[in-house]
Amino acid sequence: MEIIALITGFALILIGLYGILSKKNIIKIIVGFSLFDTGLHVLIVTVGYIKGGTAPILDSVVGTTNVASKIVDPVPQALVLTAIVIGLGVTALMLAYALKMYQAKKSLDISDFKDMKW
Amino acid sequence: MNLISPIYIVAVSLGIAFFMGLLGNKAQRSSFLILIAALLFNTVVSVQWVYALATGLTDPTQIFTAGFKPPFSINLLMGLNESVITALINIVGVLGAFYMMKALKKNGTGSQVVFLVLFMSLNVVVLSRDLFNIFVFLEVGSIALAGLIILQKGTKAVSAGFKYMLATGIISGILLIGIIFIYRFTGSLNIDSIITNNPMLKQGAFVSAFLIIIAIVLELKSFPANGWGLDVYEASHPGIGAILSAASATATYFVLYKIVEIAGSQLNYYISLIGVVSFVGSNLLALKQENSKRLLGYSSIGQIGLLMIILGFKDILGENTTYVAFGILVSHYLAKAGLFWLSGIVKQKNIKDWAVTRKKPYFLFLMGTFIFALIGFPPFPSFFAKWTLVMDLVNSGNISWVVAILFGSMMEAVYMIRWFGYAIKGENENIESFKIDSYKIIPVGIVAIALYVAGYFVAPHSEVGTAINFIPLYFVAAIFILDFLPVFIKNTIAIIGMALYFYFVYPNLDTLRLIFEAIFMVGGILTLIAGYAYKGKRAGFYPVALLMYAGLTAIIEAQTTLQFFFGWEVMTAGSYFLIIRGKRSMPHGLSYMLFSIGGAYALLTGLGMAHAGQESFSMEILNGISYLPYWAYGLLIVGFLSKTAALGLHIWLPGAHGEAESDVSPMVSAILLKAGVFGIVLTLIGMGAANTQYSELAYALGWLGAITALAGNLMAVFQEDAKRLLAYSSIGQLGYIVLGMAMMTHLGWLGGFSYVINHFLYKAVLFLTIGAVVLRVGTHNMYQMGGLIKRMPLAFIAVMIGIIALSGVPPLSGFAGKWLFYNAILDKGWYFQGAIMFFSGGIAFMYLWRLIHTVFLGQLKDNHRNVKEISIWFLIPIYTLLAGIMVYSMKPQWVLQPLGNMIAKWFPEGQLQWVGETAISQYGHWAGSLVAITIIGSFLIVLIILMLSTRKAHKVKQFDITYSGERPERPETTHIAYNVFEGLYKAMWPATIPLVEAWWNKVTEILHNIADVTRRIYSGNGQVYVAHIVLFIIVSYLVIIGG
Amino acid sequence: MSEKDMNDKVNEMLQRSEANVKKAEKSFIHPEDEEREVVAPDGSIIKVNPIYDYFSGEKPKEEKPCSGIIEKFLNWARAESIWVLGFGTGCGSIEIPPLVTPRFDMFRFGVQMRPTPRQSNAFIISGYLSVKTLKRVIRTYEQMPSPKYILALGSCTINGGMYYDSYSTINRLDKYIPVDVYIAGCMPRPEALLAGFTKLKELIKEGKGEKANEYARNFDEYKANQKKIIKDWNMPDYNW
Amino acid sequence: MTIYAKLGYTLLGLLIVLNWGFLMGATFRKIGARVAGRYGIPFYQPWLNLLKNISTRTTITHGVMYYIGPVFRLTGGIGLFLFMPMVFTGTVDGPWTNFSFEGDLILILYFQVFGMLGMALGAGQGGHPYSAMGIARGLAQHAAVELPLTLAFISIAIQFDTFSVYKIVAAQQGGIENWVLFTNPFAAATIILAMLGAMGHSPFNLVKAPNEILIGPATEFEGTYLGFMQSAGSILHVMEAVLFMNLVFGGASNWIELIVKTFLIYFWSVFVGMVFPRFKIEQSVTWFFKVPLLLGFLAIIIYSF
Repeated sequence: MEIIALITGFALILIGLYGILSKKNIIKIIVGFSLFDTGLHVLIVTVGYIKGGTAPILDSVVGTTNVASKIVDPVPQALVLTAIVIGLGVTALMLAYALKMYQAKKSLDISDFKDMKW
Repeated sequence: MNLISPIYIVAVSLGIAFFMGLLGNKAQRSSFLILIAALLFNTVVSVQWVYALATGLTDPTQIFTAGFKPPFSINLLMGLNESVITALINIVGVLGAFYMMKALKKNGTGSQVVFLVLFMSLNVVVLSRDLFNIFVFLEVGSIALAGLIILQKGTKAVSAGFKYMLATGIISGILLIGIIFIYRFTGSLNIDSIITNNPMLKQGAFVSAFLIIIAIVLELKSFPANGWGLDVYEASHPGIGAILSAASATATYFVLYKIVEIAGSQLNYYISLIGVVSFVGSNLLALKQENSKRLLGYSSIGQIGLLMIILGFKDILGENTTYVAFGILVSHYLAKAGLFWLSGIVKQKNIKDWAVTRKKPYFLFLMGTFIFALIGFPPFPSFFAKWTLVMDLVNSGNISWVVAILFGSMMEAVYMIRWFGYAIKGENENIESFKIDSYKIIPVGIVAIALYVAGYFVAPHSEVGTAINFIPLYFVAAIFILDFLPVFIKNTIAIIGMALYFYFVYPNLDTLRLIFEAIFMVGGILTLIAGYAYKGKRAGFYPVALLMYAGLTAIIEAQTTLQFFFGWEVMTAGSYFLIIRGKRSMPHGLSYMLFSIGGAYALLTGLGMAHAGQESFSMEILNGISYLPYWAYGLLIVGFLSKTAALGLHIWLPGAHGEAESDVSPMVSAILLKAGVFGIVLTLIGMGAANTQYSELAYALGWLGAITALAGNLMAVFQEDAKRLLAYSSIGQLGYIVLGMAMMTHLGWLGGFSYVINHFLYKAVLFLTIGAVVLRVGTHNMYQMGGLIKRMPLAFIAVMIGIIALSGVPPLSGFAGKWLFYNAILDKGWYFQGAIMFFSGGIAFMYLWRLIHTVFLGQLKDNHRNVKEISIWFLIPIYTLLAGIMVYSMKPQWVLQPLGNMIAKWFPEGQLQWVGETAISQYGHWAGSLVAITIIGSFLIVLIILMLSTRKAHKVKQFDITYSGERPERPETTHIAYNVFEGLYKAMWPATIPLVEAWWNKVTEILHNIADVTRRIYSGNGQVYVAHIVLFIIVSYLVIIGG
Repeated sequence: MSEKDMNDKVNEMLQRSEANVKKAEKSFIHPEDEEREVVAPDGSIIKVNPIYDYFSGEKPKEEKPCSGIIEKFLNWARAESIWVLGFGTGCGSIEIPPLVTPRFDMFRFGVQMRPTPRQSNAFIISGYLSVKTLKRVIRTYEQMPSPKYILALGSCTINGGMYYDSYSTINRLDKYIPVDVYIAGCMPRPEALLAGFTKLKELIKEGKGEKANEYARNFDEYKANQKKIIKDWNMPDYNW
Repeated sequence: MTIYAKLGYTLLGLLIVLNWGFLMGATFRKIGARVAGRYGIPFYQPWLNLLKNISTRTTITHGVMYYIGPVFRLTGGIGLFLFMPMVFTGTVDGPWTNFSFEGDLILILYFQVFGMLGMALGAGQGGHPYSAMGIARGLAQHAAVELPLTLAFISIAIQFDTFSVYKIVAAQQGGIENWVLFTNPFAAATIILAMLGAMGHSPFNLVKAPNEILIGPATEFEGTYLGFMQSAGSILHVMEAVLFMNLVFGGASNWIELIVKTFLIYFWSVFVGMVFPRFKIEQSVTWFFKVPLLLGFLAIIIYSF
């Protein structure tokens, strides 16, 4: 399971990167970025996973002794929440930009936005 | 002392941000005040911490959040570094908000909230010790910044913002991967615990550390994966540019400083490598840049590169790291903020259009301050930082790094000074002047003043900087403040000041230094007297002239190499401003500055080599350099030769001296060039004088001097511009001096020093006189003058005596130098050099005759019929100098005997013997006074005979000449003045091809072409920029695992 | 531009050119010699009169010879050192070059050619003299240092010769400048020229070579004659 | 020797040199005439010319520099004479060493220019275009001549380890085989070629081309000025010859020897001039940069090792 998740995470990252680098359409690029982000999140969760561990909630099942080996690491889970929030923010802002860009040039082709170079 | 905890920066900022969000657009006016208040609060918090930590009132403090200790919670650290950095960021926040008042108000409360959040996040990034926390706030910051970018209207800003989002998104993704894996491998997110628990990261952990660091490096917009950053600089509001460059980059740099430790020192070298690539690369590419904000972007990236180099070398720099890094950082922070803000005021995209700045002269002062701070001139902190950096790098043997850094600095100087030149001298007639909003100018003024204050406080912090004598600089500052006064008062103050200073200084100097100090100070006073001839305010002249003299005297008084270099750079800056005051001197000022800076860098490296292996910085270390002595002495000599305009490094001189103002030309020719000679003398003494082991170096120097003399004189012959002619002549004369000094014998030095004094005397006379004539007739071109002897007989007499002295015809003083030279040459065995010198002497007659004939003799032009004698204020110094020439001519022993005694200290062998008034060398003897008396006596006898036989000579007018039965029609067609030496030109034209100029032009062209081709990687396409980022990471990784 | 404007312009140009023609007829002044204005470096205007401003123009004075034996001695030196200005004014100048050939060799008589009037003391007016050349002759003659001598060659200088009725040549040279020796013939051969030199030397040695003083004495008369015939007088009254 | 005796000898020497210069000038003209198959001037013609010139009654002046230009020129000639040891009598303090103080070669070299520069200034104030052209040519040619000449002088100075003309002459005493002509043939050859330029006869007389630029610098000078310049020219011709005689041809131990040697030296340039037509200035400059310069280099190279 762990390895599949890891591979999935990396695959998503690479697919996302591929999308960002190869697609001309800005919306597709943003989708690529979302994939990239999602891959990251998968990765984070995978890293914190401990085989056979339960959710990191201290209840009667887990008990109070030897907790660390029974539950999955809670920190990455906390982190991933933050990361998702940030990713959401970034994506939203990007989409806002995409809207502005479309309004400016009536085009969503990223190669139309080369006013500044060199 | 009760300090406000830095956590309140976060808390208050967030609170106010929410509050403002709640307010919405209802209370526009008060919301801006609240923003300023919040930013001021942040500033107060960080500044009080700076004060408390710097004075030792408190220790660095950790602030724990959520009640746990790390690694279970996020902690903030407030140490001295953090407090200073946050203070810097918050100050720029306040000033920046103030500067952007209009934009922020217009865009409503939302933009103000985002602004506040940005600065809050930057503060946290600096303070936080938790990797993930840093990531979060970096993201918050970049989202905020992306929000602010869009404040500027237009497609450019939008597309730049999108590229920025895309790039930072990818970079933070990389950062996140690194963070999560480092957590996986070390089980912690706290920087301190990672460092203490895992001193050496290996394998997976190392890769994740690499990813983290490379992500931060990319955040710093490392070359070449930085197209997105450049776009933001170009497109966004100048205020945002300033924040990006000053605050954001500073914070991110500090993050790099914090986290680089997690990889131990494994990555230091590569960070330096990336830094140097960034520094050199972006400064090189900036050469072709014409958009001012983008140019500033390039420069910012370069400066951050330099800071990365420093970071990478922190093991070598040791305890100096903080000093050097802060020196560069503070200069960059203030100057770049100032320049970005200025660009928002001037509102010109193209750097050529910045000429409009000149319409409000105080803006030139501001711009000059920022630019000179950026390229590391004194008294700004970057100067001291660069000095220490180079000293330590050379000391540790990293010469190639020094070369790369100095090359990068050189490129930066090229475009910065060129830009400044456009501002001072470019065409501005068709450009509308700009409005000044007080809310915009105040922040700029504050950072400019802060630069000076910073420099003043940084100087004593280096161990040798304490000894720098600031008194002349205070005087310069005082004169600058008094600039509104009329010329007469300022001139008097300047002269009195210099005279007093000389009076107090001269008892402390040895003979060698006294000679040069006298040339600098007495010459300075005399040339300043000529300044009385000017009317009005002559704005800006006195501060820069005195700045040059302050530098010159600092060179003489220098006890340490730092003082020497400080003086050298002050002098360079002052003389640059003096030179560029001329009407058409923009390109010449630039080339002067570039050769000067190049020379100064050679000097810096040489001084660094001298310091290598030595504790002291005293000037004594020049004696017997042990570390790479050939290179060290060679570099020193090259550095000084750039100032004496030796062949190859001379192309700046003719234009710079020729186009300068009338009383500036003698300052920069007769006086300034001697600074280079002084340096060469010091170097040669350092090389061991009579017992030198470096005779090959001296031999090469001698040949260079001889060829310079020939080339300078030959070029002078074919000039049409009187002042250029004199300028080329100066090149030739300095060639003589260099040759004399290079001989390293008693007679050679005596001849050299004799020339030093002589050249000062007659070149000052000639430049002053010709300059004064130019003021009267309004042209430099000799063929447009003529026959002026009738209108200005006193000027004619001065020029005549000047040229007779210069040509070395007995009985005037020039012959002393010639006579000594030939004896020295025979003594030394440098026969061919001697023959070349004599030939150049013969050529000198040509241009000297040309000078006096085409200006003063021949036909008076119609429009000069009523010109007056040159100003009395020019005549006073001229005739004072002439008196000097006459005394020297009549009594050469008065000058040569003390000189000989002085030189005997280093060259005891082969002295001149003096029997009464006769000098006896091994090869001949010369009785200066007797020869003079004999010649003057027979001249008078012949004159009396002539007067007796032609008592009734009829005075005729200019066209009463035999003209083959015709009459001349116009003076212009009768005056032989243009292309006079056509025959000689036909014979010698191959020697006059300006090969050196062609070579430098080619070098410039190649560099610009490289820049032009390379910068095409910035294609403008956001995807390409992402690809750059990915490739950058891959290549860096390959380099690191491979190396 | 409308037709009317065009016509106005043409008329104006015609008028201007007519005025110019009239002006030229009246004074014979070359446009180059008209008064002009130049701007001084300080912006003020300077009026330039090309005919008088550039020249001293002072009248010559009689120069008294030294007394007695000294003057005789000097006259001997002058007679034995005749430097002839190399200025061929007319057809007879073709007779001068043979004088430097081995056949005639004037050098043995102390006669030699000099390229500049400043350094010559003898002037050969070689044959017919057009009015145009007369102006140059006068100028050159006046520029020679005194004492100076004139040899007039051929009949044209005596009475106009075959050009007696020409509109463009003068008839009698000594109406315009004083002549020391006339050498008759059309053209006189080089031998005659040598004879003329010998005669001149005799005159000088006798103290009769004082024509320069005569010129100064009767300066106004000579000048009036000169000005009567030279219409485009564009030089001062005396050329130093 | 008292100062008065010295002064007397010097004045006498100057008189001899002046007259010898005039006579040489006349002989030059005479030879030119004989080459052309003419009888030529009487040998006393130069004195007559001088007399005539200084007895002109009117004189003009273009200004102060014009006035003192010839003074410079004549002082240059006289000064050169004063600083040159003329006749070698075995002692520095001899009767014919003038005020030469052993005759420093560098002083002589640089003082040559004194008259030239003064004359150039005087002629310049004359305002005549041809004067300026003549001077420009003269200065260019002077520079070109001086380069090989200096190489040769330095070679001789190296040879005898002194710049003192007196010592150089002294070292050449004792027979013709001691002359620099034989002991330092390259230097001698350089001087013999370069002195053609220094003497200023054809082919190197473009400076005062009579019919092209009306004898160049002197165009505007008349009367007494011209007389002064003629005198100066005569003295300078002799002094140039004396300089070369002292340096290359063993000096002179009495006036007869001096006159014979200077005559021969002078007439070397005269005879060359009779045969060769005039060079343009660029031709003459390049001429000196060819063979004479090469010989000059050789003259130094042999002493450089």
